[in-house]
Amino acid sequence: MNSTDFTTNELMAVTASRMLEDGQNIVVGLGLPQVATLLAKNSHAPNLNIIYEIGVVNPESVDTGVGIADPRLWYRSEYFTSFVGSLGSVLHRGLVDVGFLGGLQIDKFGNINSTGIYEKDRFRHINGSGGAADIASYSKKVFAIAKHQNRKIVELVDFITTVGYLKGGTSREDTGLPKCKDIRIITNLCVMNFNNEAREMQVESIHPGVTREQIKENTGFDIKFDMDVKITDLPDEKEIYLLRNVIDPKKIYI
Amino acid sequence: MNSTDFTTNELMAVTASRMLEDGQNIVVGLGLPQVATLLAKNSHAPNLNIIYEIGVVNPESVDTGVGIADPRLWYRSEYFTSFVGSLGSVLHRGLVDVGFLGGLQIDKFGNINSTGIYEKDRFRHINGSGGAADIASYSKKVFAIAKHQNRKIVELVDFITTVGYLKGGTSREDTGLPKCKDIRIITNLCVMNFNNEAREMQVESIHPGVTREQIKENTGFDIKFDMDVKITDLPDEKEIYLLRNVIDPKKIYI
Amino acid sequence: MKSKIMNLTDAVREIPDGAEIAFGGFAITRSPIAFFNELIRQGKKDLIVYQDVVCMGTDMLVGSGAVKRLSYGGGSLDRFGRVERINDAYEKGTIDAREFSGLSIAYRFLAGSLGIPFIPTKILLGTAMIENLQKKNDDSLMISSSPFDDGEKLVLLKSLQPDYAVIHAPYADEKGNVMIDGPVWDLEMGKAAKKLYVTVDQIVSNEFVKSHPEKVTIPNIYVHGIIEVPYGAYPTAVYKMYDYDGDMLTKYAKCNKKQEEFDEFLKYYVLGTKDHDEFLEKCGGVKMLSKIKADPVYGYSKNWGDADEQH
Amino acid sequence: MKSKIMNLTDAVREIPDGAEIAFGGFAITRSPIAFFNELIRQGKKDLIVYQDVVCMGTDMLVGSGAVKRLSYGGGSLDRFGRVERINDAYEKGTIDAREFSGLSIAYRFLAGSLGIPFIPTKILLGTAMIENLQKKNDDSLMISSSPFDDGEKLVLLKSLQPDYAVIHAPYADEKGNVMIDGPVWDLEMGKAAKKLYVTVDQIVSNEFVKSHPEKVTIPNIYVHGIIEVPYGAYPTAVYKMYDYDGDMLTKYAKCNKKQEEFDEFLKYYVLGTKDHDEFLEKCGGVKMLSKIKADPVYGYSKNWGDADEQH
Repeated sequence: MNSTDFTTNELMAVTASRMLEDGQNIVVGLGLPQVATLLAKNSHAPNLNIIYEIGVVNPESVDTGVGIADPRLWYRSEYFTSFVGSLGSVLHRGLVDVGFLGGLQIDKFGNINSTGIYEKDRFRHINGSGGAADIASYSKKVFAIAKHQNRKIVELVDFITTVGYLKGGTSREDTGLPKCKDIRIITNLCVMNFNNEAREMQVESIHPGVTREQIKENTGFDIKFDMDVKITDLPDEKEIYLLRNVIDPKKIYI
Repeated sequence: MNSTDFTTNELMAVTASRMLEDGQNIVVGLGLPQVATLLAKNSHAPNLNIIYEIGVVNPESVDTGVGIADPRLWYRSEYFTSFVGSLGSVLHRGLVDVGFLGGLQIDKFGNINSTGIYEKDRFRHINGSGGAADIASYSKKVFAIAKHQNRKIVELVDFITTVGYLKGGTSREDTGLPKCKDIRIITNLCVMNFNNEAREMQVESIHPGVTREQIKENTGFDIKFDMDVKITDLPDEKEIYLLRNVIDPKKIYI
Repeated sequence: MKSKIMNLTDAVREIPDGAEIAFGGFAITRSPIAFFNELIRQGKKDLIVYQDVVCMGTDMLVGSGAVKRLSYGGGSLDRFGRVERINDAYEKGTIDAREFSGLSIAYRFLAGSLGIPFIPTKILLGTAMIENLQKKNDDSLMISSSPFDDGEKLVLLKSLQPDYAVIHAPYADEKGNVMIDGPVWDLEMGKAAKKLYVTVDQIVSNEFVKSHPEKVTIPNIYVHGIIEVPYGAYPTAVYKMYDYDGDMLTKYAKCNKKQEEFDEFLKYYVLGTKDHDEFLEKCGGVKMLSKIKADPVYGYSKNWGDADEQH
Repeated sequence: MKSKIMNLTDAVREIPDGAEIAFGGFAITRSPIAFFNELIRQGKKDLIVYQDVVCMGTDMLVGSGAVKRLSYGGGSLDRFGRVERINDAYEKGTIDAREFSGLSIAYRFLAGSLGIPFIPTKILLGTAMIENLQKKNDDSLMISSSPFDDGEKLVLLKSLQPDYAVIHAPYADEKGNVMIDGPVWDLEMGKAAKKLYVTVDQIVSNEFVKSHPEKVTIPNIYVHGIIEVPYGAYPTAVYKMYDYDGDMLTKYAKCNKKQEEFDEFLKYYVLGTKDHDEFLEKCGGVKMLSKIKADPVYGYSKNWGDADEQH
């Protein structure tokens, strides 16, 4: 399969999907994160436990919903509970392996803003945390999918809604927060991690056909590249088939 | 109705029953407390909420059980929950009006022992607390039914399983415990309360035909009598009918 | 049997101006719209509002000018749009908006429901929310260290037992035993409130409750009033009863962007109707109700295709 | 689909001597007897046991000499008798018995299930239990004062996440979604445990779970192993499945008064059987099973009259 056979969104979904391991407990939001999680569940990780913060576990939706408050997303669930049941007794209990988030802005140290943006001396409020702040604090790993634009991948977010590595180094642990093993950002250009001592964003793999210059131009600060930066693996035919025919046949997110 | 028309157990059940007010939330154990509660619910207090600590709310049993772990006591319940749901979110939440208990020994200050007894230098362990200690700490009122014997109504219990007024006066509040408005002990001889400044047991009403001397003889310390001690009101015909025909037709407890 | 059934007007009259009140609902689901509308009709003022994730009704309430302070964990109208009346009031400072995370509000309600004074946690540490709360001297949390493990930093979230709370549920009996299908995110809030009002689509018999105790999510012990309002959450969804009305939500999400257009919406749909039945009539009446009827297997409407085709 | 199904022998082999283990069950209901019997057969030693209200199985385990320390909230065999093997070991000091109240143990499990370090309360204050625990330097609680309200005295109950836990349930699917009818007193314990084993009377399909999600009390997230043991709680009751066997409980409550007679009971019924099926055969086999079958309406057996007629 060559690079013309899939879209960038498909590549992002496949790349994120492959980061999930079978049997993990995932708290996931709507959109590409959900598409990636469902792809994993339908391919290499059939025993993922998918949890929505609203109190829904392991649904098998057949219709696309507008958000986790949409009953379309609750069809054929195995368990219903409360915020305390999902974010408390699962997440805060330490049982979430991966928190899968979106966000308005992500900064150099993996902090995410989903609250609002400064526009000409005015703070424009968008959504706020919901469970995102809690998920970023207590998940063992945090993955996020974002558009790679220099106003979205920034030096410092306008508002720390959900914590990454704060100011880098050991600052997260110093603040008293639980450790986070791994933060990965999957964009339309590359995959980034924070696996260095400074806990500073670095490119770990570049999507096929993308140049380092493109990444630099679209990042709001001077982005680092991992020593052995790779080319992102290509999707295989089965994954593309599943995305197009099973996971998102109506192309809502892909 | 005159005193030969009812048994002492029936009088105790009726007396206790009349202390319950409609709409109250009651945590209740097996035996005469349960009989009294059911009598109240079937007569003047149809809206009592009856709660068993095991996690059962408002059952309507038709067969007699051996304890609150007996499914016979759960028939036609309105709600099932956990220990945390009953003793936590109802009792500890402050929603229990009356905790209705039994016990091996009750002392001068209303402390109850349901754990064990000293017998010739040996502590004989019987049952322990279960939820009783919690119920006595957080119920607004505590009622107990007991046999009036001088080894059961004592100066000082062998073991404080459930707190009454501790050492009397303000000692309960001083210990940091929530206040308890009222403790009433219903025995086969009389009804006792602690409604004086010393929070010391005093007889409030004497059952018909019982003498002060009988009470004194059967109490393990020098029991006080309320200034205006009364004769316990007689059961009425309807109550006796209900006890014999509806509440305990097989005379298990009565 | 003592009935806890009230009518909506009387129930809302019990809420004084300046009351502390919590709401259930989440974005476009189980938002107690009928209660919100009546609060707006009765012109309540200076309300102190608590909600985990806000919903359409909260946005309308804030837009109507009834709210003085809002403690919340964020929220939206899902893909229909944003809670722009709340966002606008936040930005302009016309309400005292205090943002938490979802779990921090939920844990405060949990503490309230358990009668414990506070819950120790590590959530909120490092966030801008906790900074802002501290700037406002919000008394609902305290940074402390664990008495068990030396030096471990903790956030102590103070118990919250709101004076009033409102949730919407599909069913309850007249005693106040409440049944909710699907997720029950607002459960601990309901148990924490001092006076809990539940609007329900339908009153069922106590016999039904006793036949299905596993469906009772909030027993009558916690309930102050049951208010029967058919389609009381419309235009938001009630799982297994009716779907959200995408057309109406789209309309709302357009008009809530500007105060003037929002005011027109409110004037026509809320202030211009005397009760929820009239509101439903203006929103499309019988035909609309048929459109949103939930499929008994799926729990939402299968009549009108996927969400993407709706708007 | 990954299966969590294990066989009983293998599951019990995973519990090492000296393990910290919590049990569900309450007196004569849902006591995981098959698991207890197998622990006894395998000759476990020095177990550190936690249970809210103890049950028949715990009494047998203590009587067999497997327990070193027992932290519990009391218990009995209801009107059948007392947990005399536990009482005897308490009195003689052959186990380190640490008594709590029902809620204090439940709150410790709740804290464990929520991942919070402790729960602040006022329970246990003034009791002989807290005095005795302090004498033993038990580290599960601390008397402190509230940082919010000056001077208010609090008992901080430390979180408990036992390494192993066992409960009995009527149903689970192979993924580990557990269904329990009636009260679920042991719910928070199950969610707090690091490795939760659930013995079930019957494995059901995942399809059944998805058709009745409201019946799932413990989702698979918390479950380490599912062990199918028909009548695994016998002679204690499982609501809506089978009743307790009053004859057998009466027999047990007679023999548990003296160690010698208890040892005979154990030798014949437990050590003298290789598995739960053999145990059931010795206890009366098919005829007994028919006797205890639960009536589908009442949830217990209507065959053999009221409790008072049984013993």
